[in-house]
Amino acid sequence: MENRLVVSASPHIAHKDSVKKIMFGVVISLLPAAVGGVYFFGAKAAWVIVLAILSAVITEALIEKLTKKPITIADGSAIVTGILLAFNVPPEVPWWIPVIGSAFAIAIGKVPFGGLGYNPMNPALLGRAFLLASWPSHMTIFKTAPKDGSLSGINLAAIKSYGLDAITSATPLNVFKTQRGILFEWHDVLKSGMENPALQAKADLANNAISQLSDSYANLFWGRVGGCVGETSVFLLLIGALYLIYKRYIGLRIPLTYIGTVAVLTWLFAGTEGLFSGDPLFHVLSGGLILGAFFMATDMVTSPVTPKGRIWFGVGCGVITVIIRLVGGYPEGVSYSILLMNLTVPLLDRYTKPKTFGKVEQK
Amino acid sequence: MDLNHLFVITISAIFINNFVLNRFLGICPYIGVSKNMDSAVGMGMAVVFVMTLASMVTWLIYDFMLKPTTSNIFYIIFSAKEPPDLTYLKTIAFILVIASLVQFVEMVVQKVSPTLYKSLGIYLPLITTNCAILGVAFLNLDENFNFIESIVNGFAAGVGFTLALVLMAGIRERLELAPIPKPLRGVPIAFLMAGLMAIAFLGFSGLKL
Amino acid sequence: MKEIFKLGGILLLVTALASGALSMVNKITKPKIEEQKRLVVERALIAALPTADPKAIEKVIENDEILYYIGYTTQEKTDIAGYAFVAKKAGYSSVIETMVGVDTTGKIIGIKVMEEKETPGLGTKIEEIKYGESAPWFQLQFINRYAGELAVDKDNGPIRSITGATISSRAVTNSIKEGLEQLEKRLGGFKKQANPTQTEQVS
Amino acid sequence: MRLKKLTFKGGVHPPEYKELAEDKAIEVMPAPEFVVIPIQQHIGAPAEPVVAVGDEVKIGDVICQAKGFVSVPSHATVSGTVKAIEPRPHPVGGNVLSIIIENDGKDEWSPDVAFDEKYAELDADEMKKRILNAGLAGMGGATFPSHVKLSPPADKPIDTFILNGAECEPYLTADHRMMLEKTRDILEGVKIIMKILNCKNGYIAIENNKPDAVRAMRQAVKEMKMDVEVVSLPVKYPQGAEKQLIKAITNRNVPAGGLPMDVGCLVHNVGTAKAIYDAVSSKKPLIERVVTVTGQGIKEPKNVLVRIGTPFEKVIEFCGGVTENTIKIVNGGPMMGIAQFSMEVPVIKGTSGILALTDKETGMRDPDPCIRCARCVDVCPMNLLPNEMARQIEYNNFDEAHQLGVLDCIECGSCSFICPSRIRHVHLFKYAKMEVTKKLKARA
Amino acid sequence: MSMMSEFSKGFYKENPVFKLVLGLCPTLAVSNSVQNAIGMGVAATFVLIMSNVIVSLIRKGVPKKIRIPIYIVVIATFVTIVDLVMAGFAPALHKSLGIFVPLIVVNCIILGRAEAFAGKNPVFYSFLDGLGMGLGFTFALTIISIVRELLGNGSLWGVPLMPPSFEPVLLLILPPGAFLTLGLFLGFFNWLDAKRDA
Repeated sequence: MENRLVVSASPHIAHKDSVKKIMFGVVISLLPAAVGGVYFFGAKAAWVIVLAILSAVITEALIEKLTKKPITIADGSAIVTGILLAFNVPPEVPWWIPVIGSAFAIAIGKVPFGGLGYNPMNPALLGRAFLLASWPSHMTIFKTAPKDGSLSGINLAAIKSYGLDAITSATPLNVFKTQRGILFEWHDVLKSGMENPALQAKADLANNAISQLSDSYANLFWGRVGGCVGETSVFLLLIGALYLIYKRYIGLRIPLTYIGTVAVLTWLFAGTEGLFSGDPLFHVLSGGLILGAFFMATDMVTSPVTPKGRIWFGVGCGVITVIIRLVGGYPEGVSYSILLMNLTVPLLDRYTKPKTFGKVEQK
Repeated sequence: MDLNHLFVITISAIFINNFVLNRFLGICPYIGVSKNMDSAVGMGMAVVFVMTLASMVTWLIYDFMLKPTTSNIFYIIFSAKEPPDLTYLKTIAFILVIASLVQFVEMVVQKVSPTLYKSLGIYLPLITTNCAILGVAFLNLDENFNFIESIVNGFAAGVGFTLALVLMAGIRERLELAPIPKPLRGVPIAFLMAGLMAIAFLGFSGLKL
Repeated sequence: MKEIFKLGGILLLVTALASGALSMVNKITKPKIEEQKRLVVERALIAALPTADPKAIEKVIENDEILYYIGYTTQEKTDIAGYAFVAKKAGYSSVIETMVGVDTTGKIIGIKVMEEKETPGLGTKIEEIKYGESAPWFQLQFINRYAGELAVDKDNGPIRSITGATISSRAVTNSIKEGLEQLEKRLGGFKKQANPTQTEQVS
Repeated sequence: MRLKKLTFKGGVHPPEYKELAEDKAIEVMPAPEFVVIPIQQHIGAPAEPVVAVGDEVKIGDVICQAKGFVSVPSHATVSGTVKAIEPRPHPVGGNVLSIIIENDGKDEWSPDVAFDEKYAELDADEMKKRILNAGLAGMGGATFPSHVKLSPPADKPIDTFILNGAECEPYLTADHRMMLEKTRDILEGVKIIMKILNCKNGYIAIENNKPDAVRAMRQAVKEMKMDVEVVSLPVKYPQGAEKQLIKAITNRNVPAGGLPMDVGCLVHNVGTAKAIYDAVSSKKPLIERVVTVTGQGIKEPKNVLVRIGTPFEKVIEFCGGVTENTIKIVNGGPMMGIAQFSMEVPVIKGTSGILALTDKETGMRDPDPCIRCARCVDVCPMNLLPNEMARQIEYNNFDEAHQLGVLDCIECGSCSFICPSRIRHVHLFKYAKMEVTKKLKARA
Repeated sequence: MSMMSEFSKGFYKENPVFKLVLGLCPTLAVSNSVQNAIGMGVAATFVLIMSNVIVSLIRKGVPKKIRIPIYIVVIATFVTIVDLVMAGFAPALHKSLGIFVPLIVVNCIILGRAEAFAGKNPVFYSFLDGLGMGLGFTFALTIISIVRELLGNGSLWGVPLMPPSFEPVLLLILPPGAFLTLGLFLGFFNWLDAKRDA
């Protein structure tokens, strides 16, 4: 009897959650969006997801096998990385894109740093940034229009009646960026007093396109727009996010500050008629912001642990996202903003360390 | 002076063409001094200070001593027939100027503020061989910057260096407490991390200001 | 004190020796370097003005600035083969400089990118020569076009931009277009087009 | 009505398992054949044995004398013969010199113990003397000598007394039952304490998962016309920790490294209050206490009045023994209690519970790497960063751990409880505290 | 002291890049093509040999206190010579190496060898040391650039080598690729050493 007694430090009971449960909880939360991706973009989206998961899991197992370390694929984190990577590539990429992306995410972004819990940056986003830098043509061209919708999210009827078909073969933010550029050019021309009928025609079209984009909220919300495999349907992503919040796997500090910052800044600066003329709702609904804010910026390993640090993290992500969207080299900035903020996490943790209880009065 | 233009130079030097992550300048101190946050901050401040000064001084040297213009000092002193083109001496002139500048700064700081010397002093000698300092002098030439632009560029480049260094130091302090595979420990993982940082900084490329 | 002067003297001596040696090297290499610089422009001019006699190209200078070049068909300089100018615009990560040649009607007859430091593998494709071809495909697109046509596909123009490097493509295209418009002003207009083509209006 | 929510930052909601024993009235366990009384059952200097092997003792006879101010005496808890004075296993760890008394079954009391009608008129010093002589030490588990707590320095007057009936540890119901069954004795104790301290504000803090206790207390307070407030607190662990309790009730922050008296507060556990009443009114020393014997491994969970010094084995036997799948015996609650090597260890003054836990309840498994989920940060009632501290300690960086505030940790176990990776924070922190203190001493 | 070992140590045992972790700025910056790498390698080797020889020649006449400035002047002189010659005779290479040609001055390998070796050893040994170190540096640059150019551009020395269906990993010739490749190489050599010692 006595030798069976276990002696260990207190506490002697534990919460029922485990790393594995959390990871598979995240997997479950991503399922609606995954199903949505397959529904909207067809079987090739399913292929991308499956290949990305397989590649992530096999890469991790292979490296651990070769380096004679315990195999950790059962914790589910590689699966999460695989799904998130798949969610961040266009549906029509060649088969080797998700495979190489996942492999890079695991083999360079995660394992060298000590595996789960030690990677300083989000592996899936690193994989995506790697793909984007290496094969930009595959990663920036979207050809597949969603079921019952258009790539730009503009209603098919509006496209016809405004004659927009020439400029709407791109994702919403892409259309926004190029057309906004044209409008600015046109504003300059107007100011200089010169006449340029060709540009005026283009500017009129751009005005139409931007106003139609703003009217495409419903399409953006349900996911009837072009984009990466898992980023388009705000509705399905929110279902997953609610599940995570309900399960307390993620907090609200990062997503809310992130989305809030993007909304405020785009309202301020993203317009074509000066300050406060932007369309925050359009910017919140498009460009994978919801996916980023709820599923990737909240990645536990690569976000701050302190409550204040999380708020700054969210704000920082928002600021960088808007900077990239408005003046950067890419139409959207969610991935890079999160990666960049990942780098600041040790600093945020260090400088937002909460005051120890009772140290409040001491100065 | 166009403030907007100076802003563009600043942002470019800090984020878009970050000295360390994009231009590969100052790699040795970046890897060497990023193990600990306090020394990273100290080194960063020293670099900002010296870079700004070096940009200023090398610009003056180049424009008034080496460049074949009518304001060339030698042209004026020796009243030569034609302004001498001494630009081929720029490498030798710059490195000597920077080396003595660092010595001079070290002496001044030691006299003026012993506390500052304590936090900055040990990094100053290391700076002479920091190619970022000489690099910024050459880049100022390459870009045809005027005096103010050179100073701004020097300062911003230093800030960019410090940013990369401090971020790296924060992460490396954390990597010290991670089960990193043995062959990768130390410098190799620092380079992998630098690579990942550079990937993140690609997000700034193409920024149109 | 004495020692400082002694050491300083030695250092000065060494530096003086080094400078002397360098000035000798410089004497040898200087003409070579200038020759190289001249060659870059010369080669670009030949590419830009294929119909002109390479020895009959004149600079038009105003206030120490080269405005444009005039190329004549023969050394007698009777017939103008065309004009050339350098178009500049900031691309993705550098200022792209392109030598552009047009005939007297304003039609582009040759272009050559002289200076760019764009992203390797992306922006640098403005100079990419595909296997089996003799000229960069991107630049070939400009030949025989007029200023009014110049726009990249993303802006509904006929110039196919480089995948993943729209900014570089656009910089080249717009710099040429702006340069052409400026040249036209300076020349007081081009000759009437011999065979006017309808400018494509996509909108 | 208060508008502000009565709570503190952080904390967890472990499963309570109070239902195992909360309805079981306190049963008196017969005195065992022998008792083992360690000379150290409190924080501070150990007491000094004043009996020799072979001596005859009666219940309540002093068998070891307090040594110094922060120390309390111990008394014989059965009548009989001193059999041995030798080191024996101690529930807080290691072997401690203990006095073993064989019970002669006569249950003879020391003649000093008698009810004093006029106890309420005694002056504070006399009351404190009686409390010291009764060997009282905090019965919530921390076992800090009670008379010391009641003697604040002159420059730190106490204006607020809080009776701690929170009993936030899961499983434990001893205080709950006491409040129901000994309501008046406890309140008499409160009166004594408030008289000693001469303080005006009195609170009785009870978590709202014990509505019957709240009701009973309110009723008694009304009947006894006492000017104290019975506060019902939301259930949250570690509500019963002094600093957190003070924060929740008075919104005062006890400074880090400081004591409740620094903010004019004093907290005593309900068990202590009852014992104070006994000591002052009857000079009755602390010879027995209520222990919750529970856990899924106990066949018949009970609240038992046990003589101090009774081996765990005997108490468990009294409750029907343990089931086959019991893997852990714990002295105290599941969050802060101490796991035992053997069941020979005796009940001491601070033993609020004896738990027999099964493998299922403990949820033990090997730790996973930290995934920085930050739950530990969210729950830490002291606002520390348990994850960072644990990682530093794993790499033996004690200076960094010290800077992060490991000495401020109250070892409440919230972080380890919530951790999905099952990292043993408390274990690491205890270790680091030792190392840091060692280093600080070496430096001094 | 064998001449052979003075020469050969630079390749592996004391390889300036992989073992001493020196001269990293040019290593990262110009290893995006084999042409650049070898150009830089040759330039640095030339400066290394010449400065080693001169420093060794004058080592007895140089006052201790000002030896470092004098070394720097010597090095800067040869760097300028390389710079001018390259600009005159290999303008394309000069352009693509950019400011990293004059920055050879602050390459720690060169000053390091002058201080650690040439200042204390006779001329011929210094020459061998410079040659060995220079070739070691070139060798390191070359193998890094082979990986980067082949995978990142599908070519070697500018000649396309990969099948047309190969889509190059552009990242490798971008700045992050330089860091990652060097990091992996350093790790690889550490692993190799550990394995040999075991």
